[in-house]
Amino acid sequence: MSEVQDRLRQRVAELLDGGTIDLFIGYASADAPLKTAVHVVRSSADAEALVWDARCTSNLAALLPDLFKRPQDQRDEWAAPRVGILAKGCVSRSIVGLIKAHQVPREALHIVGVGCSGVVDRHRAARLVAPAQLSKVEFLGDGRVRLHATDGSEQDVDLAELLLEGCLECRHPNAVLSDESIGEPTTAADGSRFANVKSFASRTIDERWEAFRQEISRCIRCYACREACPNCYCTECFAEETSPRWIGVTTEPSDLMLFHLGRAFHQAGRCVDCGACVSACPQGIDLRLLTQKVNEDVESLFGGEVGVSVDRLEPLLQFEMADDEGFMTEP
Amino acid sequence: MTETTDRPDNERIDWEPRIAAFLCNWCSYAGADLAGVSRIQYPPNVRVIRVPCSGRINPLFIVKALQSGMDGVLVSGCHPGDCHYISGNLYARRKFALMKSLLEYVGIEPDRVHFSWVSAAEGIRFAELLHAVVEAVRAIGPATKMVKRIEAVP
Amino acid sequence: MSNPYVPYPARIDRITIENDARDLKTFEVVFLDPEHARLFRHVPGQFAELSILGTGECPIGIASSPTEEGSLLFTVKKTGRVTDDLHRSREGRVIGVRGPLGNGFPMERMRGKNLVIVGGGFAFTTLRALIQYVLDEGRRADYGDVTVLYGARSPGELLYKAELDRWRTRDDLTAHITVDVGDDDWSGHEGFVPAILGDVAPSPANAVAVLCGPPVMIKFTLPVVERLGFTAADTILSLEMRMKCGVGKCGRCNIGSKYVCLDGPVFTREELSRLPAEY
Amino acid sequence: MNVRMLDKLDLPSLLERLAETRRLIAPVVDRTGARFAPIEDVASVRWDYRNTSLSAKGIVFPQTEPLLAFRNGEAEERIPETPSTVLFGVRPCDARSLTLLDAVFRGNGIDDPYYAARRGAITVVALACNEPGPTCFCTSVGGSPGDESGADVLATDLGGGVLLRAVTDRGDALLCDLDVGRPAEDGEIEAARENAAQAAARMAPVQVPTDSSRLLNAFGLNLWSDVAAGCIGCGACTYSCPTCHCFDITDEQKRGTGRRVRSWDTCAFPLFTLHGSGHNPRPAADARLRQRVLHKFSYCPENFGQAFCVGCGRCVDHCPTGIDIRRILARLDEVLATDSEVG
Repeated sequence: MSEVQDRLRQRVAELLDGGTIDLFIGYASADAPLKTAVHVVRSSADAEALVWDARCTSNLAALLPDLFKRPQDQRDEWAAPRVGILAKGCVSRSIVGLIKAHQVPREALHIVGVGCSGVVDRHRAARLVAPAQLSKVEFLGDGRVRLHATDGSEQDVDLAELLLEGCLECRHPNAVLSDESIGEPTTAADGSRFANVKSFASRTIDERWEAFRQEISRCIRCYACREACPNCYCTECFAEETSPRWIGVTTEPSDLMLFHLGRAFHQAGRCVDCGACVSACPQGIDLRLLTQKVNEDVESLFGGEVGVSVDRLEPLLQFEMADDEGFMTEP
Repeated sequence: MTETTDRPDNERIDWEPRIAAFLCNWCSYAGADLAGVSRIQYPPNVRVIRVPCSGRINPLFIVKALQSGMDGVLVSGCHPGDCHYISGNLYARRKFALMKSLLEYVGIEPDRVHFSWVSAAEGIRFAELLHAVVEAVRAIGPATKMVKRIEAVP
Repeated sequence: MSNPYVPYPARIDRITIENDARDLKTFEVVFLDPEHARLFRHVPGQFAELSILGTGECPIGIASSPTEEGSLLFTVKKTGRVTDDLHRSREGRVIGVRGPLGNGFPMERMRGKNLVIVGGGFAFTTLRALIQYVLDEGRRADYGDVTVLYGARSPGELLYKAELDRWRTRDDLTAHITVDVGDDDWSGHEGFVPAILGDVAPSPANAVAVLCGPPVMIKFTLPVVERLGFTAADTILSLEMRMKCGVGKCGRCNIGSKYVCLDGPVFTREELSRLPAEY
Repeated sequence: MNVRMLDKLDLPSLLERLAETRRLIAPVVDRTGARFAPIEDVASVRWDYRNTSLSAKGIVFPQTEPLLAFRNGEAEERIPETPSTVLFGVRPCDARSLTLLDAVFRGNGIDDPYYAARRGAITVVALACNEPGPTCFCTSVGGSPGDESGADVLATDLGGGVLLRAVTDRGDALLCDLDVGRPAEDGEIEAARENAAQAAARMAPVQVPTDSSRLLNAFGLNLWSDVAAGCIGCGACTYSCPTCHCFDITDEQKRGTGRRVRSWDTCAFPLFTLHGSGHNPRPAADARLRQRVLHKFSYCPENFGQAFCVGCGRCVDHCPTGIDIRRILARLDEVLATDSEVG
């Protein structure tokens, strides 16, 4: 891993010094267990702080749309920056979506692809040591991780036990769109997908409702899920529209559910299952329960995978005359 | 959208389902109109909301209607190929397929939410559809799951 | 007020459409309970939270002077949920009024001074309260010369047109009314407020300048006021900031260590210079 | 003031008695670690937790609460009816945060009746920290693992037993009422002090700039866009923060019946300061993050004499992009110390 990291630092410094890019978006270490910080590099000296490992959970593409919005107070003199970005598979797929949605100009990007072996889910780790907290995490090599907790206990676990569930089902660990790559490509897992959706769907309708209601009742409406998501670039989210007002601002359960149903629905054909929302949620809500349902339906009903080609139209922007009508009511 | 629909007591014996029907202006609304002028009886449980095209219907309208206390929702537009705007209904079909599946997945009864095509010439079909929808909703009883209750606002 | 969040019920007695665009209306409201009217003691420059149960609250400057007893005036621009609803009101509707809130103009400190009152657009509302206050028969002698400069985009956008006409004929007040662009019937000044202020050039001697207007007007008028020789302590501004609770708790209108709803909305330029430049 | 020593084995019966006679709120295990919950079954109370994922502020300042209820144009106030409550096992940082919230909601000469009702009903039994967490920095912002401020009783886990020290008259009354354990010996009191001191010594210090007026000059520094480069504008930091207290007031109604409700709001959201005119005095993430930092470390000290941060580290734990207030403070301190043009 550190070889890739060294190479990354060196390459980013070159790209900045050579004038290929104005800034580079990557990760830096953070002073908290299992966390990294989003790091925007503007000078080659700052490139030394870049890291790349299993703690790099943020979907960096979420930062892109704002970079290409002309500031209000600047008119003619403003030029769009040339942006370098470190892209694991899911990040690159989000970038594809942003390019297709005209949120980000392809020519302004320099995408540095990197193979990813999955990133950690801090909530899974937290559950292993609750109600204590992680105090330190050591990556032992060979896929083993040592967790130190604040109660003084320690335990060794497989890295796979800590990964985001989505990473275990990831079919695109390498960048699908890039200008250059660092390190060796990673081999994709070929396990089954949508395990969580299948398991949830097998419960009775009232069990599902109760589980959904309880899960969503944890929400504190901080909107970290939305803000961490590259797809949520709307200037005004339906959650905050006041005319009409879709949802009140309280924690009344139906309002919380309406928000999460709306958010999941708006992900249709655009969610790459990067897990950024899951990592971001301070309440550890299982947001994949909804997004993966929509993903499964999009794939099974309309075919194709999200974010693998800049040329393919989003599934909700097209139709087939023969689209399924099995859901419709015949009198 | 204001929450002006206050649902009657769910426990009432004389409960009648209330259905929000989003009908496209060019086909389904005209079909409903035809049913009316042809004096074809259909249940009075429906509150019709006329929209320019089924493609205009934000799938969140459906969730919002349930939240506002409607017992069922019907969305209807032109048959494939007949859309006044050529393909609005075909885009809509994809959205509705996903939303219906999502709602069922989280535990909303599948019979709460209905989609169907009705042309301007299908007054009888509209009436039959309404019968079918009202009876389906009647069978599952009053909606409770998504309903927003002001007294539940913390 | 034991509970600062409870509004007093008040009835809208009269609604006046102020401008051509019909998005500015003045509401004359009367408290239902005379006891509330007695408790509501304001000074010019203060504001109140107007509320419609079920729609919400919005902070609105009080346009009437406390000397105009019996009712309160609020001039409201139609901009959002609550103001839309207010604009849909008919006379007789009961709304809520919570206040008075904020500090208001320093009437005591301005005593004996000449007043230069500069306003733009619909921010003129609380300046109307100030002008009516000093023009009051019993108080006029407490203040020196009063110069009013008021600008709007067009003649049709001027507030309180009948009163402006009356002020122009008074000899104890000098009124300069200007519009950005006049029309065929317009005979007053034409031009922006800062330029006209430079032309009128009121003397800073024993005078206080009071400014209230949109950010762009304030931005270009302040240098003129400074050039004319008004000190920072004698330049008074009324700020606008998004507010909610009105009692310095909710944090929304926080600028530096001040809460606009509590410590303001009226500040001197001297006070503002010690705050972060967030306006 | 009472100082009592309680055998650990007697703890469940103490909790039972509290739960029978009062509303008991205490930490329970949660998928995020721990959270505060009203206790039905005292076996669910956890003593071995590090800290809760969300702070205790929601107990005195709920995320949403009705201010008024109205029907057909008639409004009435909704002051909460709060039973006598014991907040048990709250960490010293959270206990101290209550004193800061007091300054806001009960200060300025305007007493917030909703907060006052909730706060007045609570007796705080704080639990001293024997082991700091990786993001704790209370000692750098005026607190400590054994800090008593905000607590009515301070409890210390001494292994086999629990030392309960009454801090206020209210806490003393609680201990008298419960009449548990035996009077503590000097050695035990000393051991509790030692525990806290050792925990404090294990915490990494953070350089916090303390001169609020000098900090005000940090407003114009150009470091904000740099420290906020990763800020995505969510409310994870402020909603998990024990001292962030901004709120919104909105109406909820259905056919003329409804409520006026206040809900948490945050300066991190762009809409927070968006004017009706479209003007936004804080148009970008850097201005918004600056507001959060300076409000805590400059404006509040000026108004209330104390920084509005208790060093619990929750904002560090929860920031989706790894923004670390400790690093921001250290950087500010460094810049303010070296840059002669500032201040």
